[in-house]
Amino acid sequence: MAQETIQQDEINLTAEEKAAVFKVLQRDLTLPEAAMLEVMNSEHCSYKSSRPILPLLPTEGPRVICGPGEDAGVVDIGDGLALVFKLESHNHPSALDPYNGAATGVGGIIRDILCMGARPIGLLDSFRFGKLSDPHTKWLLKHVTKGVGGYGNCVGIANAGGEIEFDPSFQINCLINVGCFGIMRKDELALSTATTPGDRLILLGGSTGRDGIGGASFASKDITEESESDRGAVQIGDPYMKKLIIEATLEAIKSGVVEGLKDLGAAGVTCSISETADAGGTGTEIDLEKIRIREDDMEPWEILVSESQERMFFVVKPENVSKIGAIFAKYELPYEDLGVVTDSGKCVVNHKGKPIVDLPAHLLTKPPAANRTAEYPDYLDKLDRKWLPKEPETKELNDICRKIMASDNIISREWVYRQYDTEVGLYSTIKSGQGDGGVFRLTEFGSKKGIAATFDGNSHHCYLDPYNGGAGVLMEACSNVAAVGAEPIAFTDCLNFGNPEHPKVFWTFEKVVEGIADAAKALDIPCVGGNVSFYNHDQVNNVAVKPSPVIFAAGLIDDVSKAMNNKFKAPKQHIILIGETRTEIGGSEYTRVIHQTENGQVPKVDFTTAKNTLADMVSIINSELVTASHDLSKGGLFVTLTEMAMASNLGYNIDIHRMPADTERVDIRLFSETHGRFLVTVINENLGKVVAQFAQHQIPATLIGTVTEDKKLLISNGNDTNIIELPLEEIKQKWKFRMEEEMEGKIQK
Amino acid sequence: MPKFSVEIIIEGKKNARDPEGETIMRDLMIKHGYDMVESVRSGKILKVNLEAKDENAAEEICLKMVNELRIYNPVAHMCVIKLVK
Amino acid sequence: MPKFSVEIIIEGKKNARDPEGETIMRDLMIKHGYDMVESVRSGKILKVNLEAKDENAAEEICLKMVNELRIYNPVAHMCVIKLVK
Amino acid sequence: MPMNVVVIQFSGSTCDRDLVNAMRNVMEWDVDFLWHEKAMKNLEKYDAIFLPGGFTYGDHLRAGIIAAFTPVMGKVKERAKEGVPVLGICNGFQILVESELLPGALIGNETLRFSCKWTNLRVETERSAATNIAKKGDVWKVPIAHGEGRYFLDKKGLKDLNENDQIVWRYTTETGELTKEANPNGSIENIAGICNLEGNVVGLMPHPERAAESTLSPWETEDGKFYFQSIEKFLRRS
Ligand SMILES: Nc1ncnc2c1ncn2[C@@H]1O[C@H](COP(=O)(O)OP(=O)(O)O)[C@@H](O)[C@H]1O
Ligand SMILES: [Mg+2]
Repeated sequence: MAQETIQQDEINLTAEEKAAVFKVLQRDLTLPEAAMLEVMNSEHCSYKSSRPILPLLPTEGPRVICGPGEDAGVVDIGDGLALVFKLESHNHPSALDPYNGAATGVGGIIRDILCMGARPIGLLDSFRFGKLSDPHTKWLLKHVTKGVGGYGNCVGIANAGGEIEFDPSFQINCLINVGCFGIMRKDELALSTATTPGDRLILLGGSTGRDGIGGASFASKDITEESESDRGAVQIGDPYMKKLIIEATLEAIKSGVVEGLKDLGAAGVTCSISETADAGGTGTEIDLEKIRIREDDMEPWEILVSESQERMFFVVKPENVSKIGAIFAKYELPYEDLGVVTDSGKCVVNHKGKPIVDLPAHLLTKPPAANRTAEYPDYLDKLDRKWLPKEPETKELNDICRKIMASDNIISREWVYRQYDTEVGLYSTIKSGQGDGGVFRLTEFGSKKGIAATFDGNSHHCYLDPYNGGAGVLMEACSNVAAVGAEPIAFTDCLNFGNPEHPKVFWTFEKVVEGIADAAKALDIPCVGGNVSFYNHDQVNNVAVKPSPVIFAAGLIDDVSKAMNNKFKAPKQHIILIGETRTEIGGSEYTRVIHQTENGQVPKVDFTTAKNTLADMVSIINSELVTASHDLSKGGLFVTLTEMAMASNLGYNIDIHRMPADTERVDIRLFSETHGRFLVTVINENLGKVVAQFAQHQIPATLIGTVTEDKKLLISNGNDTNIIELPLEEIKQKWKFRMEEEMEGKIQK
Repeated sequence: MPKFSVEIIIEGKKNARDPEGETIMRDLMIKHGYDMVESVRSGKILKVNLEAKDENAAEEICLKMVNELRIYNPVAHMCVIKLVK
Repeated sequence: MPKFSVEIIIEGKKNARDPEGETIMRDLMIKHGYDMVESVRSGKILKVNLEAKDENAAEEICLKMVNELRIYNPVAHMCVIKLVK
Repeated sequence: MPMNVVVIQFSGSTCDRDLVNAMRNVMEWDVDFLWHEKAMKNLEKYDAIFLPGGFTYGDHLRAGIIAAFTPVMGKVKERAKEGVPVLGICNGFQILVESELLPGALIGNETLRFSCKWTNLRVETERSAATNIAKKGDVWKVPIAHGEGRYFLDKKGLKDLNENDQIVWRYTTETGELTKEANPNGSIENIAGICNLEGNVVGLMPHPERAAESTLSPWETEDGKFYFQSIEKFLRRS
C-alpha cells in the first residue's frame, strides 16, 4: 500500500494480539490500520477479559429472537411484537464530565435500541456515588441527573425508573449505567449486517470530529489524574438531532429500504464497516473523503475511530439510495454514500484514490481473548459471616427505624426522577415511586399487554459475597418485575468492576457471573445481552469499586390494567407476608447504617422456591386477588411496610411474631434482607385463595397485620405492647425530602 | 471598599460541538435571511458585583472562585473572566 | 467581505427574578466564604461570527436580527450587543 | 360530529403523537397529524389547530422560539384572527407566546430544574375554548413536564390579563387554594394557562392529553377530558 507504515513495536497491542494480526497479514500495518486494530482490541470493544466467562450465562429461551451479540436483546412478546432492551455503562466519561457523560450515555443506549428497528419508549438509569453528604457526590449527582434528564426529556423518551446506591468505594469512580427499551413489529427487525455485494453504505447524521477519539480505550483504563488530558475533546450529545434520527430511521425501516443498520458507538466507523461485513460474510469498501468532518486537519485514523455522537450507518440497495435520501431530507438530516458492500471479506478504506486500510473484517471483529487469572481475594477471609450484633433493646427500636428510613440508600429518589419526564408517550401506568418496576402499556402498538422494566444492583452484597450477591441481584430484579404482576421474561446486565488484570478483582467478576448464571437457570430466564465495564478503580484511594452488577429485568403482563402498585388501598385490609425470613443481615442497611460493619451473612437465593414464588406472585396479581404489592429488599420488612404506608397515607399494625423465621430476634425479623419475600394486601374473602396459591409450593403466606386508618406505624411482637410506634408523617417527611434538602440546601415542595 | 463588576463567561471548549449554537444559526438565523452569519457559539454569562481592594483583587477573587466552586467544569468548558470598566 | 465577531448578551429584566443568579450567589458563593459578592445575574451569551461591510454594519445586522428573530423575549429579557475587537 | 382538527408536527416535536393518540383513542376524534411544512399548505380546511407539547428544535435558545418562526405559524396567526381555536399545550403554549399570539414569556422554572409532576389546576374562566364545559373554580388534576414554564408578565400586562378575564387556569392545591407550594415553577400569580381577548387562542403548560385516561393517572382521574370536551363544545357552537 502507498501509505507509510508503523513499526511493530509502536503498535499498542499485546503480544498475543499482534501475533494474531501478523499471522494473517504478514506485512506491516498502516497507521489507520493500527489505530483501528487498537481500538477494536480494547477491552470495551473486544470484551477480551470477560469473553471467556460470559458464556456461563444462559441465553436461550422460547421468546428469544436475538441474544447477546447484537446491539440489543430482542424478545418475542406476542401480538406480532418484540421487546428490545439493553443497558450500558458510561462510568468514566460521567466521572469527569457528569452532564455530558451521562447525556451521551443516554444517547448511546437509545441508538442501540433504534438500530434493531424498534421505537425506543423507555429509559432507565442506575447511579453509584460516594456518600450523599459529600460535596463531590452532590456535584456528580446534580449534573448526572441533569444530563440524563436533559437528553431523555428532549428526545421525548419517558423514564421508567432506576436505582441509586451510595457507598464510599464510588467516591471518585462513580458508576453511571443507563438502559433503554423499545417496541417493534417482529417483522421489522433490522440486523447489523451487509449481506449483498453491491449494496451501498450510507452514513447518516452529525459530522465526524475529534470528540471521543479513543473513547473506547479511555473506558478500558483506570481513571487517573491524567485522564482529563488523556481525552480528546469531550463528547456533547445532541438530543434534538437524535430525535430526528429516530424518526427518520423508523420511517426508513417502515418504507422497506433498509437492508442493514448499525449505530455508531465505540470505535465509530471502524466498528460499523467491520461488524456489518463480518456478520454478513461480505466486505466493505469506503472512500474516506466522503465522511463529513468537522475539523479540517483531521488525520485519516482519527476519522476512522472517532466516536462522534448522533450518527447511524445504513446498508441500502443502490436503487433505494434516493428513496432513503428523500426521507432524510424531510428531517433536514445530512447523509453521505460512503461506499459499497463487496465480496472480499475485507474492510477497505480509500483515501485520495489509494487504499489506506485493507484488513480482513474478522481481524477487527474477532480479536483474541485475554487469559486473565483469578485469585481468591483475602479480604473475604477477614469478614465474619457468623457475626451478629448485640440485640437492641426495645426502647432503641424506634430510633433505629428512624435512622434507617433517613439513610442514603433508603430515602426517596424523588428529587432525581422528578427531573425526568416519566409520562411522555402515554405509556407509563406505573411510574417511578409507585411500584417496584415501571409498567408501560402497549396500546399504541395495538396490544393490551404491558411491559415491566426494572434496574437493580446491590454492591454491598456483591462485595461481601460475590456469588450470592450476584444471584441476589438477579432475584431482586425479577422480584421487582413480579411484584407488579409481570412475568420476568429476559434480562440484560451491566457488570461494573475494577481492573481485570488484578486477579483478585477478576475472581469477584467470575463469581458474580456464576451467581447470576445459576440464578438465571433456577429462574429459567435468559440473558439476552449485556455490557462489561472494567477498570473502575479509584486511583486516589487506590481501591477498586465494589463489584457492581446491575441487572435490567424485563417482564410481561398480559393485561396491563391488572398491573399492581405498592400503595395500601384501604384500612382493614390484611397484610400478608410471602416467604420465610432468615438470619441474613450481611451487607444490609441495618448492619451498615446502625452497626457500621460489613460483617454477617449475605442473603442467599433459595433456588428451589425462587421460580415458584415469582410465578405465584404473578398469578395472584393476575387473578386480581391482591390490592397492593411490594417486594422486600433493602431495609427488609420494616422499610417495605413503611414505603407502602407512605405511598398511601395509611398506617399499619403488624405482629412480627407471626412471621415464619429462623430466629426470634426482633431486629433480624425487621431488617433481614432475605430474598424471595413480598408483601401483599388482600380483602378478607381472598385471604384463603392467596394462602392456597403459595401453599401448593410449600411457600408460606402469612397474615401479619392490617392496614389502619390512623397514620401510625405500629409493630408488636406476640402480645399487645408495641415495640415500634412511630407517626407516619414524621418518618415520611424525612424520607421524602432528605435528598432534596441535601441537594438544594433547603426544603421546597 | 470599592466595588467592581466582573463578567464570567463560560462556554464549551473550542473543539467541542455546540448543538445549541449550531441550531440557532441553521434553523433561526440562516433560514430567515441572515446568511452572512458564519458561526454561532452559545455560552453562559454571570455578572458578578463584588467588593475588593482593587481591580486586580476583584479579578483574582473571581478566578479563584470559579475554580474552587466549580462554576464551570474545566473538562468541558472554558471560562473567561473580564473586569467591566 | 471582512469578518466580524459580535457578542449578544441576553439577561433577565431587572423586574424578573433571576433564581439562578440568586442561587449561585447565596448557596454557592456566600456559603463558601465569598461574602464580598454583592449580586450575581445570570444570562446567556451568543458569539456570532459574520461577514459584513464594516464594523457598523456588523453591529447593525445583529441589532436588527435580535429584534426581528426575537433572540430575546422583550417581555422578560434585555439584550446587549457588543462588537469584539 | 365530524371534527376537523389538525395537530402540527414541528422539527423535534416530542408530545405530538401523544396528543394525536389521546384525541383519536380517547376522544374518538378524527384528526390530521401534519408535518409543519405540509400543514402550511392545508391550514384553511381545519376548524381547530393544535400545537403539541414537549420540545421543538431541541428547545435551543428558548423553548418554542424557533418553531414560532416557521412559516406555518404565519398561517396559524391568520387563522387565529379569523376566530379559529388555536390551542397550545406546553411547548405549544411557548410557541404561542413567542409568536406573540399570547402575551408574556415562559422562562426557566424557579427551581432551576425540569419538573415532571401532577398538579392541580383551578379553572379561572369558562369563556375560553378549552374550559367552556367547566365551572369556574373546578380543580383538574393534570401533570406538568417542563423546564421553562414560569409564566412572566409585567405589572401592566398582568392587570390587563386579569381585567380582561384572560387567565384560564392557575396552579392551586387539591382544594383550590392558591398557595406558593402549589406553584410548581414560580409562575407569576400561579398562572398555568391563558387565552387571548377573544378566548379562541389558549395556551396551557400542563398536559391534558396525559390526564385523559384513568389508567395513566395516579388518582384514576380523567380530568384532561374536560379540556377536549370543551373544545368539542366550542366547535359545535361556532
Ligand atoms: N436513578 C433513578 N432514576 C429514575 N428513577 C429512580 C432512580 N432511582 C430510583 N428510582 C425510582 O424510585 C423508586 C424506588 O427505587 P428503589 O428504592 O431502588 O426501588 P426498589 O427497592 O423497589 O428496587 C422506584 O420507582 C425507582 O424506579
Ligand atoms: Mg423492590
